[in-house]
Amino acid sequence: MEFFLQLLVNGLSLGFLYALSALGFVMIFKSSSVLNFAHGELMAIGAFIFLALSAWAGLPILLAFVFTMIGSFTLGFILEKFFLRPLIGEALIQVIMLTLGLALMFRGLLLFIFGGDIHDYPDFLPEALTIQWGAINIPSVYVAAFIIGILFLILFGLFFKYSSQGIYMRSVADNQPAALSLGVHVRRVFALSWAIAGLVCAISGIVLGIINGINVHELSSIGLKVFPVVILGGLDSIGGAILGGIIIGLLESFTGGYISTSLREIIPYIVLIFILMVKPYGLFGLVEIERV
Amino acid sequence: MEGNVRLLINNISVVYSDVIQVLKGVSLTIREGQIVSLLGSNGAGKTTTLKAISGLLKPENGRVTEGSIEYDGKAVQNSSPEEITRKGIIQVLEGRQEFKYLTVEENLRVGTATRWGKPYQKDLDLVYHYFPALLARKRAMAGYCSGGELQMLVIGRALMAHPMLLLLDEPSLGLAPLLVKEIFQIIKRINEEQAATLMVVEQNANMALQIAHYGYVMENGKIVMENSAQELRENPDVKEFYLGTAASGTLKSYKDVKAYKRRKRWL
Amino acid sequence: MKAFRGNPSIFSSARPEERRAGLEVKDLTLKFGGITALSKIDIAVSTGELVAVIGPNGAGKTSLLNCITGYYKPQEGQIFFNGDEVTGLSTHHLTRKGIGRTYQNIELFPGMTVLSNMLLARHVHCRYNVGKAALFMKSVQDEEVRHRRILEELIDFLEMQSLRNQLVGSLPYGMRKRVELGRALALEPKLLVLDEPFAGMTLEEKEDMVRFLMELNEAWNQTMILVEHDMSIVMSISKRVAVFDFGVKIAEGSPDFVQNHPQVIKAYLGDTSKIE
Amino acid sequence: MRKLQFHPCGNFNVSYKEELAIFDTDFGRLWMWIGMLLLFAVVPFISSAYFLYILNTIGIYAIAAVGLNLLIGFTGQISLGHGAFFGVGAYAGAILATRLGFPFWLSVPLAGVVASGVGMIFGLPSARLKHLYLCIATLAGQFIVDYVLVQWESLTGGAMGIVVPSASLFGLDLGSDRSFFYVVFICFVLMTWIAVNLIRTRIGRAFIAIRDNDRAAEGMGIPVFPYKLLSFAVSSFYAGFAGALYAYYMMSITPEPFNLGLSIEYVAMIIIGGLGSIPGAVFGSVFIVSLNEVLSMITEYLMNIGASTGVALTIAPLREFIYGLAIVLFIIFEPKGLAEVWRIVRSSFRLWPFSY
Repeated sequence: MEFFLQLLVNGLSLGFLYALSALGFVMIFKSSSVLNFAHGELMAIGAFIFLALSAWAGLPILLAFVFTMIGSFTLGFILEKFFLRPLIGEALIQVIMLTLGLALMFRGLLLFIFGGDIHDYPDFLPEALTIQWGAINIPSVYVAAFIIGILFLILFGLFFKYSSQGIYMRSVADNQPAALSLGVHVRRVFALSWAIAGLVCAISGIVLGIINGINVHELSSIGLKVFPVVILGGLDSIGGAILGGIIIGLLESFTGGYISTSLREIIPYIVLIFILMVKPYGLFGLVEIERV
Repeated sequence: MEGNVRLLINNISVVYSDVIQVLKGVSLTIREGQIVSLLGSNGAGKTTTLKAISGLLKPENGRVTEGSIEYDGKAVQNSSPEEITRKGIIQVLEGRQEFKYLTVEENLRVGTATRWGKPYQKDLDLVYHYFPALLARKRAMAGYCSGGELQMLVIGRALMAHPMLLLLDEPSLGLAPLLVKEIFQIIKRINEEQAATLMVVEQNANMALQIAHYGYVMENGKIVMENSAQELRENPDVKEFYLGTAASGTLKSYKDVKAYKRRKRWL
Repeated sequence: MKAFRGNPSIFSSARPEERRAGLEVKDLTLKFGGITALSKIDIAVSTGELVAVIGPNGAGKTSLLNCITGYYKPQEGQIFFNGDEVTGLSTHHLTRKGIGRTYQNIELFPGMTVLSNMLLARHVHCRYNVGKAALFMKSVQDEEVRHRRILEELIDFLEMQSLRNQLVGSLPYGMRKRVELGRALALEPKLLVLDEPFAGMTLEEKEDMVRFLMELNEAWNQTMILVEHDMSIVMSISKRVAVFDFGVKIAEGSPDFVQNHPQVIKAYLGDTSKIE
Repeated sequence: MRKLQFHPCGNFNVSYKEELAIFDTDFGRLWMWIGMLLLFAVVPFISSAYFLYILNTIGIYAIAAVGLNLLIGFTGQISLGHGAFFGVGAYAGAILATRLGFPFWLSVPLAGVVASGVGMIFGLPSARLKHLYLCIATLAGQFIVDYVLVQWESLTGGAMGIVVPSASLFGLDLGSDRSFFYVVFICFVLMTWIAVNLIRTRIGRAFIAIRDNDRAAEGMGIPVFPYKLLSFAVSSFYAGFAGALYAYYMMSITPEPFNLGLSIEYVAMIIIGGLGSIPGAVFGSVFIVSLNEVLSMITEYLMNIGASTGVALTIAPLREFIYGLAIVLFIIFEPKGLAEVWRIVRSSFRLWPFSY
């Protein structure tokens, strides 16, 4: 029973981490319908900037964090302007391939600069966040991930549902020419969504880095884990991303605990295929409206 | 009722992808408070003219190569759609380009993009006042609305932008006769009550010339005829080719047409 | 080259029993998204008829066509075609059975030439299999040539000779509608389903289209079902008109009968064409 | 004898049959025969063993890339699992050869059939999935196949892999690079010809119709799902066939090369080459294989000179960076791929010196 509970807690916290890293992904998809394969690398870049600023340059944690946010926001912005924008209107597969190419570039660059070793952040999270409940122990960083995750969920949910900018963003993803004709600043919407996504990626990269240590390979493979998570929830649903994250986290945790550790890595994909066969647009994805 | 000149198109040529010339020297004038209608066959360049005004040529790789478009005395040709829409020129695209996955009300809110941050509740009320059908469906996903509702939606959406000059591309396409009439009545009311200037591209010349003050006829990328709507309605050529009424004034029957042409084919 | 004499052999050579097209729709009910799009619709089309369906937007006309062509699956009711029940069959099955259609929003393949678009419609009449196609055997070549010849007749019939190798995406709207008709005809349909074939056309284009449809109907006994808003066309070419409103058939009969039906005038036609 | 036609100055086809030809001029056909002659009679004898090795790799990759272009470029079904199907073919070929002792000429096509079966299984989601969702489902397929190749040790030998006997055809040993060159390129020419045939008949037309507008395709009487499956089957047959050739050529296989990276390489090939173009797939594989070789040559060189200074390890990732950069630049500056570049070059040659 205790084993079960520990697996449950582990799965839930892992799920929240996945969900957190999926948010930036959904952000980009919702406003520009781009599937970003460089997601893991963006997370890694954020994590490494923070590492460089906090551990190596010795800046105070808060200042390092702020600079990391500014840096990743700018990076997202630049990415959109120089790489994604020329591709507006091109076929889906080309955009996918472009982000794959970007992923390779970033990975190569990160490995070149930081090497393939695992790095660690200095300890900075307050111990008070740790939850001790009977035999179950939830480390502070998971609690922090949980809080950040919930915060983003509410923030983004409200943003897309009620704020004008959120509605403009959705309108661009829906029908670009019409959005243009009404004066929506399409280019600005794209740039903004990539910039915000870069920022969210950096945050999730840092959180993951605190837990597992910072390693290029590790983070970019978690970037791929984002796909079952978001597809399960439905590509354009923020709530879906959270739920998908939790489902995948629990699945991994229980498969790892009860069946085998090697199956653990692959189980999200198997479940993904079965769920898609039943619900082709994920659990919460918008069903495509087709008219003939 | 000669108002100020709102928009002056001066001898423009439009070329797509640097190769295909669609407009060959088009000039027209839109005066404040008028409804101007633009008639012409398919492929004559009516939609291109509208897009040249609204700046939407750019995303389609088109360009105004010669001539000028002056709006309130300032040249606006080849400006980006963002700039032009912020000057108050809003185009309603052909074929009801709704945002399928947004609700009716969210669709309308996209119309506030040119004046982001300003209150919009009054405008919503105004749109619902003109189109009560939309009020009933305001939470429905636009993709599930009927053709008539969508046409109202896209016109309403444009109204949300406080347009100074509203460009309508084929507002009656694929609508039932009763609805066509309703849409045109509302267009007329918008013109009268909101003092908006409108330009209407229409296939349904009969309706368009009834509400318009002035009309242009386009063929092959050129303006071939222009006059007040009244005069155009009386013009024998317009009658023959656009209104479908014979010289006697009665509606032509398609039966005669087909018999004549078929005989021609067999001989 | 032999000049075309207005006689497409695919239609004239077909024996009358091959062109039989009896459609019967019984008690058809279709619901989606909590809305009843069609309720208890009965309609029948017999061979050689040209039936028009009219009604306000959202009345369920296109939904009916979509049920007949298999895009929507009705919840209740049955559809019979030539005596066989075809309710709920998928679209490609129905196409094979001889129901061809055009679409309201033109569903052509814009990146292909006019010819390729029409060649595509010959798919149902191609008999060779994957293996033969992979080796491009003599029989495959002969068949391809045969289809090409048939299309040439259709192109002549629709007076599109000059457009043959043009990309559909570059054609003006009215021409695309004509290409779409050509593509539907290339299916050699027994029943031709037309969804607003005249929408957005100029007077002249409409006249041409009327001519083609009348010739098909009168000279080759083509069975057609037509949804259209242009009343002057509907009234002058159709033999029978069915009027829909809110998913219900409110009237059916000859054009004259329908035109003067009070309910139809109220729901659809309006009293005059003037704006007050 | 009729006059040979060199420059197409318009459409002068006299019979409908001429429209079915692959090359529209006699000039084109002539070039094709000259090219074939060069390929089979000259190239193998003037190339070094290393160059032949590169050519063979290109040939094998090109077969699989042509298959992938049928699926992505023509049918519009995005797949990120082509590398896995290639791997399935390699393993199927190896297992058939070692366990069942099948001869080379039989095990290669059979490996294609096995891969095609696996491909169809992972094509099943295409019944309901479209675009991005399908793309991810094939990504899942890639990971699952990877997992099976490593974990099913009794069949695949796990991480140790399988040693494949040297290929022989009717008593002829095909172990040398030169003799294998003939095998690879005869297969390549045949497979490409079959692909072209599929494209110019109703099968290819149906594929393209599904890519461009599946609802209208349905209305043309094309059963969409069976055709999607067919496309998956054909494309993974190509992958499996190529994979088996690869297994025979490499003499031993492990699961490692058949990872996501390989799938990405295949997609890169057809995008850089040109989507929806058979020659494009070939250009793409030439480009990617050459790029790979050049990059590993450079890194090797740099590592050798840098071995003493300790920069060796840090140089290797740069290869990945340049590889990614090449893909990105290509997509941004020539999204239609090398096939389009080739078309422009050719037409400017044809019109030279009077290009207007």
